[in-house]
Amino acid sequence: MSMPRPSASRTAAESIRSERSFLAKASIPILAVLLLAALPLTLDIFRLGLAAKYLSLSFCAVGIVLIWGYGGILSLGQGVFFGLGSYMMAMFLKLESTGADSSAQALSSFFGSNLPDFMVWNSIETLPWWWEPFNHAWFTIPAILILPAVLAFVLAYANFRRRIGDVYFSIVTLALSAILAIVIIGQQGVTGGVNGINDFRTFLGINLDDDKVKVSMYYITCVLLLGCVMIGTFVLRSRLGKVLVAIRDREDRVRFSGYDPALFKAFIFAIAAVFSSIGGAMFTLQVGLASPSLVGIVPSVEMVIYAAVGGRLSLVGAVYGAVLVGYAKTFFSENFVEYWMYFIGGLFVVVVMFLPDGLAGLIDRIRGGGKPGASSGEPTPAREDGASPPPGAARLAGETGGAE
Amino acid sequence: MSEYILAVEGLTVSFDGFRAVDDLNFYVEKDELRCVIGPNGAGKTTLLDMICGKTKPTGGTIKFKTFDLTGMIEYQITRIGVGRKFQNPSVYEDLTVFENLEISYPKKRGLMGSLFFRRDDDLLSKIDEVAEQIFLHEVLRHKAGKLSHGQKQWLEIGMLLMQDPELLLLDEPVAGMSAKEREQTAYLLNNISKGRSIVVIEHDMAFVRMIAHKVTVLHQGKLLAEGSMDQVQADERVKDVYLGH
Amino acid sequence: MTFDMLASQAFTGVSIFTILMLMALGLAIVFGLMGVINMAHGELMAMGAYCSYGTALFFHAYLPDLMDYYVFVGIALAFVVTSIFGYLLERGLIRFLYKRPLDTLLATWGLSLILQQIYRQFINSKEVEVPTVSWLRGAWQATEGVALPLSRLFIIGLAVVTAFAVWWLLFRTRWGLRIRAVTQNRTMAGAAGIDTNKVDAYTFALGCGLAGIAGSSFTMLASTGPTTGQQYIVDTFIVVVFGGVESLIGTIASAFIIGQMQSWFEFGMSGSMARASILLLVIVVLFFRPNGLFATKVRR
Amino acid sequence: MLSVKSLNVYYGESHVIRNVSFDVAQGETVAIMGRNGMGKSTLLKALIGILPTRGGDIGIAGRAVAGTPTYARVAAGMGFVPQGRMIFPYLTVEENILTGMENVTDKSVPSYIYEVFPVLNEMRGRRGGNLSGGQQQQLAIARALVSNPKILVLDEPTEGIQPSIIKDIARALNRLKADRGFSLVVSEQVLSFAMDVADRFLIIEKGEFVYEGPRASVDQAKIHSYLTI
Amino acid sequence: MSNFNRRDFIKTSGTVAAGAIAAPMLNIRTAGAADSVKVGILHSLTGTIAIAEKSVVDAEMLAIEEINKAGGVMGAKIEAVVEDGASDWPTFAEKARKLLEKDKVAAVMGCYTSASRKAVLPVFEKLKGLLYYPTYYEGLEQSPNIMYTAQEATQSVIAAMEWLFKNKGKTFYMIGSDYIWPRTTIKIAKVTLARLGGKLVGEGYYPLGHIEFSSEINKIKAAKPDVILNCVVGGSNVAFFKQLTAAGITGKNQTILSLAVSEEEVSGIGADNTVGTLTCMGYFQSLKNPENEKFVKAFKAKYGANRVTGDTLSCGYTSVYLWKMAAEKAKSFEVEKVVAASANLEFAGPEGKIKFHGSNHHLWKHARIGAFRPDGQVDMIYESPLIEPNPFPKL
Repeated sequence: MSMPRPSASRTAAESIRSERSFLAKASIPILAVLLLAALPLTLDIFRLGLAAKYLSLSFCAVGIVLIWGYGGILSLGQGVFFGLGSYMMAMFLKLESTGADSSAQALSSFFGSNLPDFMVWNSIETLPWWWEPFNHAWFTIPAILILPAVLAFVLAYANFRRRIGDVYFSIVTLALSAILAIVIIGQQGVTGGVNGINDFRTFLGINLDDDKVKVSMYYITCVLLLGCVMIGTFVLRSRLGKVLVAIRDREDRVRFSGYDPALFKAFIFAIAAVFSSIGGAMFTLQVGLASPSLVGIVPSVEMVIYAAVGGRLSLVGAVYGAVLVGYAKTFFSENFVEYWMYFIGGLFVVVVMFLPDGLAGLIDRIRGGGKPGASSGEPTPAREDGASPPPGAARLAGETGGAE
Repeated sequence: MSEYILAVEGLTVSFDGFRAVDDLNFYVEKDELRCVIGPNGAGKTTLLDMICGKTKPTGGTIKFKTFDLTGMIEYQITRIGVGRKFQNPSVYEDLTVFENLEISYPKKRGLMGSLFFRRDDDLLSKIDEVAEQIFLHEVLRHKAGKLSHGQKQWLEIGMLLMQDPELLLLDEPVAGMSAKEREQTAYLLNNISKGRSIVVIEHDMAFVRMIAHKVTVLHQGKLLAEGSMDQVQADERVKDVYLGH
Repeated sequence: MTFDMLASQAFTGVSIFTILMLMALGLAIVFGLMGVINMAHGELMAMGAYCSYGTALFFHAYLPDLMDYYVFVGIALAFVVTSIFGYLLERGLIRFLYKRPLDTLLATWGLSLILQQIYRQFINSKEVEVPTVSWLRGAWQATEGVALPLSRLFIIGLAVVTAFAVWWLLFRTRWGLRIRAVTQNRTMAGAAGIDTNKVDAYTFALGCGLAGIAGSSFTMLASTGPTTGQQYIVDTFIVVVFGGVESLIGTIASAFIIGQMQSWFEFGMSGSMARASILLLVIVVLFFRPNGLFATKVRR
Repeated sequence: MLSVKSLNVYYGESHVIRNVSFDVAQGETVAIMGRNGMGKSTLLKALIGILPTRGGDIGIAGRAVAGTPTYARVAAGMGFVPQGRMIFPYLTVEENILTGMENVTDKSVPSYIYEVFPVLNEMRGRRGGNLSGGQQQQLAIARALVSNPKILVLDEPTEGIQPSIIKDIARALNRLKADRGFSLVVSEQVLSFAMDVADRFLIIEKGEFVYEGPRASVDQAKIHSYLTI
Repeated sequence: MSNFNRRDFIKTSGTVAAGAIAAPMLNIRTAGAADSVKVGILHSLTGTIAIAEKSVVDAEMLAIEEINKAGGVMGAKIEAVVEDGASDWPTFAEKARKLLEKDKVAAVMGCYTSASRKAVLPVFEKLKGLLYYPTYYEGLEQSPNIMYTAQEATQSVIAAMEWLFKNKGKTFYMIGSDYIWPRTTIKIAKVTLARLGGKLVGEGYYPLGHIEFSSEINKIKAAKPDVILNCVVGGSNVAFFKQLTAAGITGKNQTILSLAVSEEEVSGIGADNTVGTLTCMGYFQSLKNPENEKFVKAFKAKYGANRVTGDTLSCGYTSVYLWKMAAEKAKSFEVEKVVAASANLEFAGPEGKIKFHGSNHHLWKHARIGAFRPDGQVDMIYESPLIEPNPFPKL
């Protein structure tokens, strides 16, 4: 064998040098400048409030990039985790404001009760035991981070361990969001039902209606969001991120490299769940309510669309996607009340048909054939159809099913 | 000879009533390079599938060293030292050759381990060593998807070598290779078989002759013949079903 | 529970079964065979319902004597209109997405929003009345205590006929053979001489047409409005997935099981909790049978 | 019957078939020999239209078919038996054969098929996926034959099939060719099989033809050198 | 106070960002001219609830058009700003904030579901807006910034229960959609039933949009109630009535009283399926009084002869007039003054003479029970005297 023998470790070491472009490296700082400086300076408090709302939803989109773009799992149940975060925060806020002086609480005081108003009119006489811990911030805040993660991990690990198919998992998550919405609406005595939980004014004694607080909340949201994007970037750049891409493309092979793919998929699913939950909590703090209309199927699908618009391989793109779709909704519905649904529906079709990699892919294309996903700083681009094969794929691929 | 590293006994699997592997006994010794041949449908690939945990047998036992593999799942089997190469080279096409090898490094394969994994000199020198063995040192930075068919085959073997398995299962490793590549592969296999056992499925009899210590012929899920290449080639039953007259 | 109750409840189960089956047959073809996650399936059902509505208006105005028979024309028209729409949809949109099945979900979701707004703007923002023909009103008094609604009997009959027709088409005709060949291996089907583009378009159109039939017949039991489709879409997917997406028989069996569950659960608990329990059970069953209840075992 | 001019095929950026031209006459059998990865399959897939071509012409019985979909080429008179058989596993043997009868007026499988391949007659109600490799190969050939092709293209018909059955297949092909008069293009690695059926040999190496010769004067040693170690 | 803060902030940040990019989000509509006054219309024009809400917008726009034709409010023409709540509660909150902060509307006519009202309530209270809420609802609320112009639960259900008990029978089966209005209404109905000494033989709740009622109908058949009290809302009513009719339960052989079915819903359900069933509302299109005849005529003239009116439409229409009268009485568009002027305000509208309560922001109303005719209209059977609103009933 006439193989040249280069000095050891030179080639190996060389081959790991980063080759990310400027845009890839700068995408997070650019986002940070936009969120932390540009928007607050140019928007009035009302529009800033809207931006905060969209940014809360973009937490879910960032999570979806992780699980869908890189993990190959399409979840139609992110609303569940968004809802968990949102409701846990709302429970805490509601308990804090119960007894306070507001027109909704007038009801409770009318009945001489110190329970949240919706419990009163549902004849609930004592606070349910699982509400009790939400009297405390030290329980609520960790719970927002941990509970959805545990639930997501257990659900996903159980299912992936059983090798449930990708499309089936999507439908399982879809069913899950339907269940949670139905249960919340059906158990209104303890959940607030279809009204959701609303009318709270303070968080740890801070008046949430105060405009300065609103601006601070906006900044907190931005910082948390940037934190999530950076955590996501860290995960994707780690060995775990590469294993994830490997799983997406060749799950079988990964098993024979000694990894447990179910564990990795469940982990990334749990991370996405935590992101969604944080988004839900920030949403409740800023919009002032928790609503079953953000738990069900429609919002869950929309969250996927945010990620698709931004580019399913780009964490940063997901933020832009969520803000863009949210803003487009507001803009079109304010200006074209009768026709805005056409714009939104059309937007989804156009993105799927002409921008399969979303905005991030568009930017890459403009820059001239850079690798997809590069704008987000992820090290590993993926094939164009980061999606799972169709249900009949095994057969479509020409497996004969015959003799070996 | 020494003890068996792999002992397959009474192994049976059936699909919809069709017995793909039928009451098979199959033993591999330490440091042995065994070739398995047989016509299509003889159950060769299915046998490897069952050893590495991809297919669950309907009956029988598979013992690797002291472990019973029948109750274990793929990644556990891999972790105790069984490596498997598939018929169609299966590498991660979106990752570079370097990353393909890196992923196969048998340390830090847990969640947190892989999340906070840092490359160290051990890893780099191991990758260098393997890359050189599999003739891919020059293309470490290339995307695996851009490699030629033969190079992908080597890369997959390299990924297994990263794991330092005690038992290597190779399914048609030289399919699609040129004569020179086959020679190189034979050299490679002879090289790496020192200190580990290898089971190779192959149709190319010339190649088999170059590497095999011992040859097993399967037919219709059953063991038809076993022995040295010459013994097997002389066997009338083997001629009947496989080699032709 | 008395015998009458038992009989009524059993009939309810059968009725729900056939409704779910009608809903799911079209999707079983579009999603199960072709792999297209068509979120606009519900809106196609609404389209079928609106066809019935239009037919009723037409008969009311021009053929009042034949009003009693408009229902057949309505169903036929629903099939024709929705399948033509499906054909155009496949040619214009879906065929570019066969390699990206999850993207079909997003695109068809957008389409469903557009269709809803079209119904709202050009037909009526409110629910419209689709009259039940006189001979389907009321119930057949099977025994003294058991009355079987005629409209439900009609839908049971329609479902059986439709299911049989689908079976016959798929397994007893040349077209069915083409469809099965293309869905098993599109490339090879082309190499065998089958015009795969045409088969794809016709298969999709067939699935959409079945949605139209379902939507049209459900006007007898439920509302027809811009958001009618949303009421159906989840159940429809659940039925197909629960049965195992590749199996038509699975879809039918799954409709039967879910129909029975719904009927008995609703009898025993509140409608909301019954629905949640059914969905939960489906998740649990999928855990134990990850590819659906009736997934065909493929030798790997 | 088949004329190919300056055909080029790319996989993404890599140029795998380089400016290939050849013709097949009426009733002639051409064997395209070469190792795996040299472009045999790619060439044949490009002929039937499974892979797109860049530049070049393909003519089937005088009709230019470059750029047309697969099924149009079948209609123009090309029958295709792919590598690995690719029968429809969930269709019965009979249904598998019927899928090939798109362009003929007959509604049932012609009787000569079952005469040539009696095993298919025995198995006509079984699912294709339950057949053995050799049986599947016969089925795939039958499926291509029923379209009454003017030119039949076989991609590695002997791959993974035991030698005894390879002989049977060669016999069947020769008989069918004599009876029905089609031309034949076979890609092969097994020289003995090619010698049994081919009138002319083409050897492909890295996407280009490097050798051509009729059976009568063929240099077996040379072919062998291209094929094996 | 908070207003000051906001302006303060905008001023500061505006200075810093002087000459900054003209962000498209700054979509400020120019303030209305001095001779006009802005009124917000906030209903769902899309989504599931649009089915019910869109025609309320029509009625409100009709009132605005009439007022403008007659010279406006204190000489100012009403300029309507229509926003779509999209059947989504957070969107309602967003749009309410937009109407108040951006458009600076003097009042908002809006919301249909309780959930949407609950979502906008904190916004209205915080920004000191004024909402006219035109839908019958469950009560249990009284905000200084909301005027409730339809019946609260006690004004219909208690009267209905008493009348049913007296005239139709003692055993009741209650069914409703599964959310707050039906749940609260049925709760009040049950308490009333207990007080009267009647018997509840069954109750059931189904998710909004549910379309399969055959199990429930089997249960009803088994329970053989004298009266079915129907609190199902929206599209489910179509399914419920069609399936009842198919099962042979009709207005002819069974007393069915609906609390959420007006003439409007009947046009979707089909008059065939409702004929003979009862409804309890504050308003029917068939009411005989000059104001109503004028209203119905104008509505049909503007929107088409085949359109029908109904309780919520009438309340939406009335709301605009109630606001106009209060503003004129207060000689101001300021919210606090308008609210103060509303107390005890009387108005003769399509539903006859009504009157604001002195303090609780609700209206004195009639409860009217009628039976559906084959043409979908209602024959009134019973009309209560004006009932005092009691949003917080002692039960």
